[in-house]
Amino acid sequence: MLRQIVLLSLFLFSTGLYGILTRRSSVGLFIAIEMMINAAIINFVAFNRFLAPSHIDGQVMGIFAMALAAAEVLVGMAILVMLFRQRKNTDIQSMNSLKH
Amino acid sequence: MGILSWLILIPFLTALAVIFTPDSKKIRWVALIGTGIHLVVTAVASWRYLELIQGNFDSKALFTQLQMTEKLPWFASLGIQYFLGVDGISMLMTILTSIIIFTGVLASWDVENRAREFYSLLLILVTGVFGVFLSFDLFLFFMFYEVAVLPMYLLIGVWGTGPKEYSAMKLTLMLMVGSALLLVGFLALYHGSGLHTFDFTQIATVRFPKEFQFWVFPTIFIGFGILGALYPFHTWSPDGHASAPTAVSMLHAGVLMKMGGYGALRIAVYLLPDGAKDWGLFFMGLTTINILYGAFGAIKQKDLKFFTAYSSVSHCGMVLFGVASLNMLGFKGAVYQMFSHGIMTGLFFSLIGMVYGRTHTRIISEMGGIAKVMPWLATCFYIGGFASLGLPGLAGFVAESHIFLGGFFGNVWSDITVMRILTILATMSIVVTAVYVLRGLGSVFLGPITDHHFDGLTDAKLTEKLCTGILVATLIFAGVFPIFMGHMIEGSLVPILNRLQASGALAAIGH
Amino acid sequence: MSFLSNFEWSQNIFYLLAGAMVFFGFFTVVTKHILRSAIYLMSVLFFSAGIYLLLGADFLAGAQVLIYIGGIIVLLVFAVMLTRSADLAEDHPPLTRKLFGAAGAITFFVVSAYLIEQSPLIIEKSLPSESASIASLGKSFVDIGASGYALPFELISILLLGVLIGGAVIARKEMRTK
Amino acid sequence: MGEWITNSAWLITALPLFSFIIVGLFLRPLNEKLAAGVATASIGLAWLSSLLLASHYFSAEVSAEAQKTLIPWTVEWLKFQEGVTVNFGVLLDPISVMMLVVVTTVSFLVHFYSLSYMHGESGYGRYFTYLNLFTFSMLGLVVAPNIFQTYFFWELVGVSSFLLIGFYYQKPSAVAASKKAFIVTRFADLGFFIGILILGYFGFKISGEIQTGSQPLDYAFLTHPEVLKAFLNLHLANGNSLLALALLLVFMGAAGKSAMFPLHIWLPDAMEGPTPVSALIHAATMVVAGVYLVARLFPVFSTVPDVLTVIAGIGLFTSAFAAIIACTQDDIKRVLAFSTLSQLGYMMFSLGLATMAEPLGYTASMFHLFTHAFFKALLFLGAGSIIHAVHSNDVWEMGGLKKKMPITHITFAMAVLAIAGIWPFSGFFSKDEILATALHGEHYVHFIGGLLVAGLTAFYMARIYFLSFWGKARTEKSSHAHESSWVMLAPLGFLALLSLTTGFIPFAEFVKIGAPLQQEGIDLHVAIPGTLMALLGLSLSAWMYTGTLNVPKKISVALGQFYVAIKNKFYVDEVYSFITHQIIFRFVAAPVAWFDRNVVDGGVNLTGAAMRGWSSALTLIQTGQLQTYLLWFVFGTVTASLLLWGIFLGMV
Repeated sequence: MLRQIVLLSLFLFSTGLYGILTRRSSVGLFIAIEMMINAAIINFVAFNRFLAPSHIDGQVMGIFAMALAAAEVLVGMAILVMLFRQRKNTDIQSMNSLKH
Repeated sequence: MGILSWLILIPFLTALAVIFTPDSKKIRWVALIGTGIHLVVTAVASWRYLELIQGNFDSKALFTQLQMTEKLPWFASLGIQYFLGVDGISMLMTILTSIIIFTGVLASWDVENRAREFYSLLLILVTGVFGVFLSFDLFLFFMFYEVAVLPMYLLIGVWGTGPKEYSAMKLTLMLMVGSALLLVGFLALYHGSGLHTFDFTQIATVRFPKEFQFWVFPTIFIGFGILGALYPFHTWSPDGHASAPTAVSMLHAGVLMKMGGYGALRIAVYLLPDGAKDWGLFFMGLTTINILYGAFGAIKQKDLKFFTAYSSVSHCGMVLFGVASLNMLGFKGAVYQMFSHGIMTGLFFSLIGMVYGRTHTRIISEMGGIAKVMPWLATCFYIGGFASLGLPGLAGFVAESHIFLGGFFGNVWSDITVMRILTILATMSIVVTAVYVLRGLGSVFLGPITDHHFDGLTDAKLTEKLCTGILVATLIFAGVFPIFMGHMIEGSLVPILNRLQASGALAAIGH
Repeated sequence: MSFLSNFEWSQNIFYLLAGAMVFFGFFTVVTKHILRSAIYLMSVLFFSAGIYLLLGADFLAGAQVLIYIGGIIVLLVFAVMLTRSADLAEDHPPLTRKLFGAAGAITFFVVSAYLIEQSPLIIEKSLPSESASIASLGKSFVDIGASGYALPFELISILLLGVLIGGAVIARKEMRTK
Repeated sequence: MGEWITNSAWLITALPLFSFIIVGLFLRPLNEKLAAGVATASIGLAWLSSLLLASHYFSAEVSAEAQKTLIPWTVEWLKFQEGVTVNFGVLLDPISVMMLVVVTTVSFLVHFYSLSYMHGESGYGRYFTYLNLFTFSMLGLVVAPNIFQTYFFWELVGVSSFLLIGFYYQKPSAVAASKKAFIVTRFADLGFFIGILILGYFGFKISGEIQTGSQPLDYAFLTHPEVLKAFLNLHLANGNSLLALALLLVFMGAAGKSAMFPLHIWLPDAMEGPTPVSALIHAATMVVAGVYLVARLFPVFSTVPDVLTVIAGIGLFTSAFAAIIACTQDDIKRVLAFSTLSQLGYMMFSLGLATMAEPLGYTASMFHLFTHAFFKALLFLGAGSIIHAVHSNDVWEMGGLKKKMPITHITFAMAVLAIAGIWPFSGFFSKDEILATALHGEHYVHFIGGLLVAGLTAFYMARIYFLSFWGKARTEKSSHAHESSWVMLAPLGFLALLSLTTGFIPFAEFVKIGAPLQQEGIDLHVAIPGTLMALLGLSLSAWMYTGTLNVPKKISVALGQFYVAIKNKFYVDEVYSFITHQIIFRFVAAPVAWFDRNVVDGGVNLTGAAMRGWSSALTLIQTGQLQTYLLWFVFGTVTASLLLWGIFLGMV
């Protein structure tokens, strides 16, 4: 059972990764990031449950991860709004002014 | 504070004094007084040195006897110490440098823009050079070596002429490559010796294994060779000297290139005798190309400074030729040549600066017949020219006869016929030198005046007469009375030779 | 809370949830419409809350539903609306980027899966019976002892405060004083 | 008293040096007249002291058998190495004392003569400084006890001749001539220097075995019998003896300085210098330095006979070659220069024919050197006074000077008779002895050649005599010619007197080497043909050049192309300048300069450019696309995890 859960979270993580690498719109990017973080939390909970059932560290980490994810999306959205106001579009590929 | 530390400190203090003198007109006087004091202190030091050794030396010595040494721990944990000492060779080189910087200050009497920085940089550069000649700790040696090389970039880049940025960059980068090689060599010595110290005299007691010496020797020799204009690495010299201001190219060609020869002799051959035996013939061949190549290259040069730069490539080739011939005559010849070429090039570049100051051109074909207008400069130029082609009675002849005799006498370790052939090839340079010296000087000074607004030109001023006068007097004194220099350097060359011959004995002493 | 935890039929519930998650997960990244992708993400999160319940981390499941679905997805939807990227509905990345992205993701998946197979950590073990209680989870947040998480708890709250203020400052209208 | 004279012999050499320094540095800027006076006085003093020394040295007190060589004074100049030390000093032996007398006499007379000849020239003081420097270096060369000191002063003589030839440095031709002279002699000195290297090294090797108490480069050592034996059994890789090679190289140096055939091109051009300079340097002193060096090393040369034959061959060829060219030259000084070349050839081949067994050639050559110095100096100074009067060197612009310049005429005539070898004059005796050496040694080729050259000499000397003094004044300038001042005429008179009397000096008693000479006095078998040939030359020239001058024109037309070739000195100069300019400068110097600028320098610039190229290539990776960075990041993590896993597996 643990193996299947870990494989599942790995699958989620990889699809999130695919999402980051291909999405053009920044919101899509955030969606993919959320998915990857969620995969990580699944792992936390699963390992906590199977390897150290009496402890709660896994779940605590899960909660903190969720909090961080929220913070991250918030900041992301703020930047996104600023960018959108200045660039009028949210396409990541057009934002390459930091090139050589 | 021994006298040697003063020798290094005086130029540095003069640099500081120059920076803090309020009136810019006084700067050159402060510099002159500073270098003047230095000249006096050097004379005292060399007098005391000659008294200390009284011309007698232990002919079986395996280690250089240092006089007036000063030793203070610096980074004790790494085995680095502030270790100054002097023997015949470094004393002679210090005298040379002191003369050149004094005349250099005189030669750059009318440097106007930013004279303050110019003089202070020049004096810092010379502090580095004195440090190199007097330090007997590899790390200290390397530090002063860098101090001597780095100001060169600014001096050429800011006060130079022609493509100054390009040549400043090229010169400094190539010398950096040289010092990189040196650093590798010094660290190899530091670790190879296992004594965990940079102290030169300690490392000298170690007998490095043959394979170790086989690769460390060329690294150090080429590292110094790059500064001493060894054949393939000499290309910075024409550009660098052509764009450098007078005093800088005087100092550079006169003194810095001698650090190459000095280091090769002092560190490469002295510490790694077996390496010297293996590579001796190879470098002798390279330097023969150096000599002839520089001489032939100089014939066709159009610009006076390139002309002198190529001639100093040829003469510095002779220095390394002497070092590579690995016998007493070769070593003595190399040290003589270092001294005589230093003075000679100093004279040449100062004169070119003065001529340029008047005719505002350095192209040989554009000038002609100006001896009529500036007889003093013409005579000094000709004396310098004759010294460079090795006329007896001037310093060049003594050095060249030593080197060629040394090349001909050969040494036990390399094939004698090849050495003889190389020596004969090198001797041909005296004819080629005569050709390019007379052609170059003839077309500049003799013949009818080609350009009529040369008529109004003036001859040498007092400062210029003093500068060229001192250099010419030294050339003649060194040429007519070589005995004094002989006594000075005889004792310090014997150990280098004994170490080469005594391949067995040293093993007994070594750890 | 043990009714969900008896072993044999919880196995197939797990497969059900996992299947749904895989299905929706795949579609979140593939679909061209950003809004739909947000909705799919919501469902993936919802099913992962189910898995937490399966694993007995019921507080976490609640928190998940509350924070993630309630907070972040709503925020994302607002962002989509605000930035009118809806008209950018057709988010179809260039083919090369897709291929490279797929290649990257697949290699990552394959290598990690292979490593997981090899790793000695995941020993085949059935779902253990007892599990920690929510009380111990709550106590741990205030316990200043060695195993307690009081300090991180305080830190996380300061962080969230900072982020809130920061986000507001960044997204404010241009300052009129310029 | 005698002891004091020989011990203070170094004074003769030192006097010109002191006066050079004093005049050069201090007096010249002050007052040129005074400077010239002091310079001439010091040489006069040196002349008197050398006469005193000679009279004492050759007097009866010094033991009669071969005058022993004395080294009254030496100082250690430079210790090259343990066994090799060079001492500068003074060596007195018959030929060096003779040379001292010759050099100082001619030098003093030339100084005296120049007081008036150079009057009014710009650089008057500079001229006398250079003359003093020359005299000092020539004396240093003459008294050198070792070959290194000879080389030392050899170069100094070369440089002072460079300075004096190029005295009129405004004239491009003078500058080119001085440059040419210095470079050609310098090239010859290269051979000399390599010869010294060989002698030095093997001498050092031999001095290890044989203790002779003198340094390897000293003449005493080189001419020591055992040392010579040791040298003889040293052989080169290809079999022939090492000593031969060394001596050939040393002869190359001598040939360069004495302008023997291949290296003679600089002497005719050296006439660009002022005439007194030509008289001193290019007639009497410098050019005979080569002969003197061969004489000095004669014992060593005599052990290697084939080198001597080479010398004899070159000597004869040069004298014939120069004599032929001299007949066609128009510039009076060039004629005299070629005649010097020819007479030097005489001395060389007479030395070449001599051997230790019958050393007549050695004495004859030195005797000819002695007499030639005086009458050739007289010829040059005479020519100088003509040029001073006529202001042109060209013989065809002179004519009819017999009445206008009586004293110059008489002295010039006496010199012409002397060089032609007519009885009472010194030329007859010395040339006679040389021809006698050739005859006794059964060297018939050299004897016939010598006779022919004697005839030719008489012919061309008479030619310039008749063209300049007889007939009518051909140009306006020569019609206004007037006699020079007494300051110029006194030396002419004195030299004329010398050319008359020096023939009667019993030279054989003073200067001899090896076995004692058999016969005494004039050998009629040689005297009669010699005088006949001289008279033939004189009369032929008289017939051609006194009457209407159409006879020489007809001959020159008849000879046609051959005549033109002779006039242009057989184009040897052109060959040399072709070799240097076209071949060496174009195919060696220019490519080297180009090679250095482009290839070696290019290499350095290339490394610089390559560095810049790579760095710009690297910047292409920064595309600015976020996703590409992420992609690199993913691949990075994957490979890193594989690596770590590999290591982990490896450890487990």
